[in-house]
Amino acid sequence: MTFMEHLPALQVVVPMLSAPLIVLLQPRGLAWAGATAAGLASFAIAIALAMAVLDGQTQVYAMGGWAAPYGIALEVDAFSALVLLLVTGAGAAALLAARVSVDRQIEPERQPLFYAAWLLGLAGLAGIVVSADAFNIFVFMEISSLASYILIAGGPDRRALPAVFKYLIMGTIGATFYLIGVGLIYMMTGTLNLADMQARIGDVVALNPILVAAGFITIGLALKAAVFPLHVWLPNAYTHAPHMVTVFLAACATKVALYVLIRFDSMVFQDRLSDHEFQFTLFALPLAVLGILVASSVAMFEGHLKRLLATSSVAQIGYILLGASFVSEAGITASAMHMFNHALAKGGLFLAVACLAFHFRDLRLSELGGAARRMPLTCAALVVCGLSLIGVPGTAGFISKWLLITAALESGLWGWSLVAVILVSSLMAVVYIWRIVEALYFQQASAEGDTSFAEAPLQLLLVTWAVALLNIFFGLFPHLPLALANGSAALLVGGAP
Amino acid sequence: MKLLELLGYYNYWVFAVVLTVGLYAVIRKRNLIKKLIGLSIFQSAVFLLYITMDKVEGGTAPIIQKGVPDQVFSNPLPQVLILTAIVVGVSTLALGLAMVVRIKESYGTIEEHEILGAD
Amino acid sequence: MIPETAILTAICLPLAGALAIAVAGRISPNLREATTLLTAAALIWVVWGLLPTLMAGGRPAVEVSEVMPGLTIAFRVEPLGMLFAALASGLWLINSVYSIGYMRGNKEKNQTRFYVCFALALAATMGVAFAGNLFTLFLFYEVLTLSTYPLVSHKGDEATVRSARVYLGVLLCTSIGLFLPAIIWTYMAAGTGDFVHGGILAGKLEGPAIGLLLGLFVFGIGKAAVMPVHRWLPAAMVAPTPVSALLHAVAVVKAGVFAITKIIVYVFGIDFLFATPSSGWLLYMAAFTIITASLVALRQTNIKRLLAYSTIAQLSYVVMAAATLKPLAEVGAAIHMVAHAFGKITLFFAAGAIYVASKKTEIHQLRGIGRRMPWTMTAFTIGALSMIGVPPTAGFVSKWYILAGAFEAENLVAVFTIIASTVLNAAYFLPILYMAWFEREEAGAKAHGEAPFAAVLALCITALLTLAFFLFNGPVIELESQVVRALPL
Amino acid sequence: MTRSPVRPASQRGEARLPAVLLLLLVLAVSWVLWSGLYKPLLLGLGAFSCLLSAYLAHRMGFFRHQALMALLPGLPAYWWWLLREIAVSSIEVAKLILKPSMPISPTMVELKAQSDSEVGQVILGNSITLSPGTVTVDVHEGKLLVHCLTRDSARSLQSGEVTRRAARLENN
Amino acid sequence: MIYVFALFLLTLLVITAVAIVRTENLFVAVMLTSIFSLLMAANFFILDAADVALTEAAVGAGVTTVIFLSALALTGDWEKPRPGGRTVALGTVGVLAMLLIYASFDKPRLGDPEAPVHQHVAPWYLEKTPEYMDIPNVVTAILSSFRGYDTLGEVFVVFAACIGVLFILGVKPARQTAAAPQPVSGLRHHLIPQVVGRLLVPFIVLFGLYVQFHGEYGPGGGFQAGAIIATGVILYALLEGEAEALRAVPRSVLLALVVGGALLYGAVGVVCMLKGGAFLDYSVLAADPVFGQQLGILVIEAGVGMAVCGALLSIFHAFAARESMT
Amino acid sequence: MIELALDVVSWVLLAVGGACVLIGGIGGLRLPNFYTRIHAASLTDTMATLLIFVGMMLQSGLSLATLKLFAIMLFLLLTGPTATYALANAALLSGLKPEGDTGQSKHGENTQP
Amino acid sequence: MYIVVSIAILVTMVLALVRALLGPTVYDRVLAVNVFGTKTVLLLSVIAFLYGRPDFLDLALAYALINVVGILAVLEFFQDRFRKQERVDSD
Repeated sequence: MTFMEHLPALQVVVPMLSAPLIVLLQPRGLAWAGATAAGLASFAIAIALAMAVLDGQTQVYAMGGWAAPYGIALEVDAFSALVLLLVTGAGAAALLAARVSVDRQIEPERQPLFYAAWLLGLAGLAGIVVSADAFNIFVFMEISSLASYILIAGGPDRRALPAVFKYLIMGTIGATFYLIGVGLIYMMTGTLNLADMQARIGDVVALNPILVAAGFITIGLALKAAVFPLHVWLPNAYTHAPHMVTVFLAACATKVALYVLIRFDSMVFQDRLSDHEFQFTLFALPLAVLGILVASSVAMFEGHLKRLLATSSVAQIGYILLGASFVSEAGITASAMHMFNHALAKGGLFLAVACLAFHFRDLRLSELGGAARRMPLTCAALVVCGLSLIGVPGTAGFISKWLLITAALESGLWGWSLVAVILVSSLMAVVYIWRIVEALYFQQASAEGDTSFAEAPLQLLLVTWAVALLNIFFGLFPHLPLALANGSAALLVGGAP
Repeated sequence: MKLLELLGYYNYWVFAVVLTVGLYAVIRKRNLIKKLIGLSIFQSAVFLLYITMDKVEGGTAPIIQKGVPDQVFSNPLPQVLILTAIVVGVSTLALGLAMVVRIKESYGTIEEHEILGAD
Repeated sequence: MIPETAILTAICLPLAGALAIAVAGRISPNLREATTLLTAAALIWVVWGLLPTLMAGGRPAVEVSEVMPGLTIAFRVEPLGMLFAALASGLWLINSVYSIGYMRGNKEKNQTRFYVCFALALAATMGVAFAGNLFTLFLFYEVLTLSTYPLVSHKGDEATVRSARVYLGVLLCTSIGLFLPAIIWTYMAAGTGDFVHGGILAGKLEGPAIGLLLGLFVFGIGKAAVMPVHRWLPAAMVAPTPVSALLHAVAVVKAGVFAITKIIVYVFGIDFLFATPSSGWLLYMAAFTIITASLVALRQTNIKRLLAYSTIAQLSYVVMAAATLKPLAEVGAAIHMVAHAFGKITLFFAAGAIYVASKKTEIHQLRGIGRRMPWTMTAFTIGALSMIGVPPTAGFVSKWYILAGAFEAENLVAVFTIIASTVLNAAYFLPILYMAWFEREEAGAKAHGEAPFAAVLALCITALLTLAFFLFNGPVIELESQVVRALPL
Repeated sequence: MTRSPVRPASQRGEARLPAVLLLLLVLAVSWVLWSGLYKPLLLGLGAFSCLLSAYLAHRMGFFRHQALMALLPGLPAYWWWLLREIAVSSIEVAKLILKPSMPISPTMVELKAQSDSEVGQVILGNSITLSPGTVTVDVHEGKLLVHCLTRDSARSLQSGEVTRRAARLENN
Repeated sequence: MIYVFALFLLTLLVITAVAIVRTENLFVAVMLTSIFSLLMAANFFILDAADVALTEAAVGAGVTTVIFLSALALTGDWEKPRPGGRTVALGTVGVLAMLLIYASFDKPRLGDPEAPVHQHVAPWYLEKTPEYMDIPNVVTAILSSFRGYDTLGEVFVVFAACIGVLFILGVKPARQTAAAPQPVSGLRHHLIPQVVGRLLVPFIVLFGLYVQFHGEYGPGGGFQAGAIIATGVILYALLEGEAEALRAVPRSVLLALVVGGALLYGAVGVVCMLKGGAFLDYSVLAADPVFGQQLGILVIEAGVGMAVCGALLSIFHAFAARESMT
Repeated sequence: MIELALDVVSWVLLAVGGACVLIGGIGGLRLPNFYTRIHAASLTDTMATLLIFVGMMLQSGLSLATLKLFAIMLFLLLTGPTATYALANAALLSGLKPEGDTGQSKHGENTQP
Repeated sequence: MYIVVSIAILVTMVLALVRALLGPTVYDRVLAVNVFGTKTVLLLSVIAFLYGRPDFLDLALAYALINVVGILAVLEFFQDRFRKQERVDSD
C-alpha cells in the first residue's frame, strides 16, 4: 500500500499514538512542542485527504486488512474531509496558540497530561469522522468525550468542576442512547457497517425497533451536539474551561456529533424508512428554530463574554440542524458550510477572548472597558470574527447564511417564515456582538490609569489574526469548503450511486 | 406457547426497566455519587441488551472446541462490543468519581443544589 | 492605467490608505493627515482616470471571485456608478482638508481611528459605486454601514452611543431583514443578480410580487431614508461634522439612493416597471417623504438636525425621480445626486465651521453671524439657495430635469410635490439667511472670527462647485444619458 | 482499640532459596494445571509468568513469613481433623437454625493462642472461623476474640482442642 | 431450564437496581452495586458470554468497589433526600420504558436462531476464524484482529481515563499543610488479612497472567488480565498501605505500563503498516499469515493488559493519595 | 460399578451441599443480629462449599477441571474466613456491640456505623 | 442434580438479597454481599457443569480470588473512618 492510501488511518493514529509519548515529556514546553507537532501533522494529513477526495472520490481503508462488513472500514469522502479539516485545523491552530495561555492556567507538572488529553481529543474526533462503523464511532466518541472532560476540568476556577460533571453525565447519557440505537439496528440487520446497514435496513420487516433506534440515535447525538433543549451542559462547560480548550472544543466538538447525526439520518435511514424524511424534519426543524431564537435571545442579555459566546453556539448549532432538517441538497450544503464557517468564526472569537484574558481577569462585559485601547489588535480581530458570526457579507458567515436562506426558500411553504427566523436571529446576533463591541470600544475603563498599550503575546495574537483573516478569505473565496460541502450534499442526498 | 413466547421478551423488558431505573436516578438524584451510580446502572442495561441478542438457542459460548462437531455457537460479535463498552463505562466512572472528589474539596458538598447555590 | 486595474485600485487604495493611516497615526499626526490627503488625491487620480473610457462608451468590468456558482464578486463601471464614484472621491479630498481644520480646531480624541474609518468608508463607497451585481453591492453596502459606525459614535459618551445604536440598528435591520431577502429572491427568480441594461426581472415575476420586491428593496436600502426608515439620519447627526458632511450628505445616503436608482434601472428595468401598475406606490411614498420631511425640517431648531431632515427630503427627490420611470427623470435623479451633494456638503461644512468657531449649534444663535463669518455664511447662502433650486446654483439644474421628467410622465403628483417642496425649502432656509445677514447679534455675545483656514477653504471650494455646476454640467448630463440610452453593454 | 506496633515498611524477609523454589514450584504447578495446554510457547509464557509473579511476591514481602514452609508436612492431618470438626459443627448450626425456637446463646470469649508466630495465629483464627458456630472477631498479640453462636461451642473452644492442634501443626 | 434461571436472576437484577436507587445511604448503594455486578456477570455467563462475564467479574468485584469506597471516604456517604416532585422524572422515564417495551414486540425472541443478528457477519467470523487465525476463542479473534481497531480505541479510553484522573486529582488541595505526617494506613495490624492476603497476591497475579496468555483459548484476554493483576496489587495496597504498595510497584513503573502498553499496541499496527499491510493487519508480521495473526494477537493483548493494569492502579493510587492527604 | 458408586456419592454430596446452602440462607434471614448471622454465613461458606465442590470433583473424575475445582475450593476456604474476619472486625471497630452472654435484644439498629 | 443445587443456590441468593435490602446495619448488608459473592462462585461452577463446559471454571476462580478484595476494602474504609474520628476527637 502506498503512503497516500494509509492517510485515513494515519489521520487517527498520528495524534493518538503521540498522546502517550507526550505524557513522558516532562520538561515544560516540550510537551507543548510535541503536541503541536502532532497537531500540525494531522492537519497536514487532513489537507492531503481533502485534496484527494475533492473530485468526489471516496477513500476507503480496511482496518487490519479485513474488508468492510467484517472488519472496520474507514471512509473519507467530501463530507468527512470537510469536518476533518475543521477538527484538525481547530486543534492545530489552538495548540499553536495555546502555549502562553496554558502556561498561565495549568500548572507545569500537569501540562504533559493536559496536552496528551488534547491529542486524544483530537484523535477521538478525527476517529469519529473517518469511521464507517457504527460501533467504532461510539468508541471514538468516548475517547473524545473523556478527553474533553479532562480538558474542561483543567479550568481555572472551581466552577469548572460542576460544569464538567454535568457535561460528563449528559455526554454519557447521549453516548449510551447512541449505543442503544446502534444495538437495536444491529439486532435487526446484523451489521455494524454504515453502508451495509443502509443496504440491509430495507429488508427489515418489523420496523418498530428501527424507528425506536432512529429516535435513540437522534436524541443521543442531539445531546452530544447540544441541540436545544438538550444543550444545558454547554454554556457552563465552555465558559469555565481553560480559554484555549474553549477555542478547540467550541470550534469542532459539537459539530462532529452533528456530523454523525446527519450522516446517520441521511445515509442509514433516508430512503429506507417510509416518512422518515417527514419525521426527521418534524423533529429537527422545531428544535432548530427554537434553539436559534431562544439561545439568541438569551445571548442578548448575557453579561459574561465567554458565556455569551457559548450561548450563541447553541443558536449556531440550530442553524446547522436547520439546514439538515430540510433534507435537501441545498440544505445539507448549507449545513456543512455553516459547520465550517461557524468553526472559523467561533474559533476566532474565543481566540480573541483568550487574548483578552491576558489583561482582563474578569471577562464580564461590564469589566472590559478600555480594552480596545489596551489591545487594539485583539479587539479588531474580535470584531472581524464577530462580523463573520453575524453573517456580514464578505465574511465566511455570510456564505452559509446565504446558502441557508436559499435552502429555506427552496423548501417550499415554510420557506419564508424560516427566512424570517434566520434574519431575526441574525439581527439578534448583531445585538449581542454589538454589545461586545461597545464594551470594548466605547465603555469607560473601569480602572482608570491602566490604559497602557498591552497586547497579548505575539504567538497567540498571530494565530488569532490568522483565523480572523481566514474568516474574510473564506468569505470571498469559499471554493474549497464549498466544493466539499457540495460534494457531501451530493453524497448524502443527491442519490449518488 | 404464547406465554413462553412472551418470556422470550423478558430480557428486553428487564433491559427497559433497568435502563429506566438508572436514568431516573441520574435525572432525579441530586447527590453526585448517586448520579454516577445511576449512570453505571443505566449503562449496564445496555450491556444486557447486547448480550441478550447474542444468545442462540442450544448454543454455547463461541469458543471452538476441537473435536466437538456440529456445535452451535452464540454470536460472538455483541460480546466483543460489550467488552469494549464495559471498559468505557468503568473509565467514565473513574473520571466522574475523580471530579466528585474535587467538587467535594472545593465546595464542601456533593449535593447538586447546594453546589449551584454556592456560586 | 488599464480600466480593470483602476477599478480594483480604486477599492484597494483607501484600504491601503487606512492601514497606512493607522501606522502613521502612531508616529505623528502630521504624517497621518498627510497620508490621508495623499490617499485622497491618489484616489481622485485613479477614479477620474476612468472617465474618458466611460465617456467613450466603455464599460470596464472585472470579476474578482465566484463565491458560489452564480454568486460573484464583480465590478462594472457604468455611468451612474462613475458619477457617484467621481463625486465621492472628489469630495473626499475637500472633506479631508476640512476635517483637518475641524478636528484640530475641536481637539477631538481618537483622531487616528477617525481617519482610518473614513478611509474604510471610502473604500466601501467605491465598492458600492462600481458593484457589478446585487451581491457585490450588498457586500459593500454593509461594509459601509459598519465602517461608519465608529465615526458616528466617535464621541463615545452615553447619548452618542445610544444614537449610534439607532443608526446601526436601523441600517442593519433593514438591510438584513429586507434587502437581503430581496436580493435572494431576485437571485432565485432571475438566476442572477447582475446589473444589466434593461433589467433582469422582466418576465420572471408578475403581479403584486413585483411591487412587494420593490418594497423590500426600497425599505431594505435604509440608507435612502425613505420614510419610515429615515430615523437613523437625524440620529447620525451626533457625529463630528465632517462625517455628517461627507457621509451623511454624500457617500452613505447617496449610496442608498444610488442603489435604488441602480436597482430600478438595471434590475427591474424602467420599461418593465413602468408597465407594472403595482410599482406606482413608490413615487407616492417618495412624495410623501419629501413633503413630510420638509415639514418636520421647518420645526427644527438645531442646525444639523434641520439639515438632516432636509437631506431626507432631498434624497426622496432622487427616489421620486427614479420612480417616475422616464428617461429624463432618471437623468435628473443622477444629476440631483451631484447637485445635492455640492449644496449639502457646503451647508454642513458651514454648520461645522460655525461650531468650531463659536460652538453654536442652534438656529436662533445665528443672528448676525454673517458679519463675523462672512465667508462661511456666503457659502451657506449658496448652499441654501441650491437646496431651494434658485438659479444660478446646481439645485436648479437637477430640479429642472426632474420636473421635465414628471411632465413627461404626466404625473401631476410629482409636479405638485416638487413645487410644494420648493416652497417649503424656501420656508425653512430663508429665515436663517435673513437672521444671519440682517438681524443684529445678541448683546454680550462672545467675539469670534472665522473657523480655521482649512475649514473655510474647503467650504469655499464646495460653494464654488455648487455655482460652477450650474454652468458646466454638460459632460455629466451626457454621461448620464447613456444610462437610459440603449447602449450595447 | 489496641493495636500492635506498626512494623517499618521496609522490613522484608530475606528471600531464602528453598522458599523461593517452593513458591515457584507451587506457581508452576498451578499454571500447568490451569492451563492444560502444553505448547512450547505457552509453557514459555508460563515460566515467565511464574517468575514475574514470584518476583512481585518478593517485592511485596511474601517471604517474610518463613514459617509457612514448616507447616506443610502437618497440614493434611490437620485438615482432616478440621474437616470433621467443620462437619460436626455444621450439623449443629443447621439444627439450631432450623429449630423454630432457635435456641442460640451468643457469647464472646477470648482465647490465648499457644503459638507465637503470626502464621500460627492466623491458622488458628481462620480455623475457628471456618467451623460454623464460631467466628474470630479480632486477633492481636496472641489473643483471639471469638464470637460463638452458643455457649456450648464457646465451651468446647475453651477446652483448647483447636489451639492445641494448631500449635502442634507448627511445632512438629 | 437455563432460561428460568435467567428469568430469576433478571428479576433479582431489577429488584437490586430499584433498591440501589432508593437507598439513601451511599455506602449501602455501593454494596448493592457490587451485588448488581455479580448478578450481571451471572446473567452474562448464562447467556453464553463468558468473556464478558469474566470482565464484569474482574472489574465489578474488585476495582469498582475499591474506587467507589475511596471516593466515598473522601466525600461522605449520606445522600440528602429530595422532597416531592418525583412525578415529572418518573413520567419522563416511564415514557421511555413504554417506548422500549413497545419496540420489543418486534424484536427477535431471546435465543431465536433465525434472528438477523445470527444470519449476517457473525457466521462468517465463526467460520473463518479457524482458517485465518486458528485460535479457538472467536471472541478474542474478533476483539483483537477483526475489530482490533475498536480495541485500540478501548485501550485509549482507559488511557484517557488514567491521565484524566491523574490530571484532575493531581492538584494539591488548597488547605494542604506542609509536611503532613504520613498517617498509618492499610490493614497492617490485622493479622489474618495480612497473612492470607499476602499468600493470595502471587496467585492472583499468576491467575491474571494466565488469563492474559490464554485469551486465545478460553475466556479472558488483556483487559481482564490487567484488571485482575491490578486487583492483586490493590489487595497488597489495602494490606500494607498505599505507600508500601507504591514502593513495591513504583509510580514510574505504572506510568511505563500505561504508556508502554498503549504504545505497544499502536506500534504493532505501525509495524504492520511498514511491512506493507494495513494498520493492524497482523498477517504480514510473519511469513505464515496465520502465525502472523497469532503473534499479533499475543502482542497486542499484552499491550492491552499492561495498559489496563497500569491505568487501573494509577487511578487507585490517585484516589488513595488524596485520601491520605486530607 | 465404581462409577455408579461415585455418582451416588457425588449426588448425595451435592444434595447435602444444596441443603446446607439453603439452611445458611434461611439462617441469614432468621437469626436476630449481625454477629449471629455471620455464623449462618459461614455455614454456607464452608460446609456447603466443601460439599458441592467435592461433589462436582467426583463427577468430573480425574481431569483438569477437578484440579481447577480444587483450586477454587481452596481459595474460597482461604478467603471466606478472612472476609468474615474483616467484616466482624470492622463491625467491632466501629462500635457495633455483640450481645453479652444471653441478651438477644435488638442491638444493631444503628445503621450508621 | 445440578439443577437442584443451582436452585438451592438461587434461593439462597434471594435470601441474601433480602438481607441486603433489609439491613438493618450496614454490616448485615456487607455480609449479605459477601454471601452473595460466594454463592455466585458456586452458581457459576455449577452452571459450568450444567452447560458441559467445565473449562469455564476460570470465571469462578477469578471471583474466588477477587471477591475478598472488596470486603477488605470495606474493612479499610471503616478503619480509616475510625482513625479520622479518633484524630478529630483528640484535637
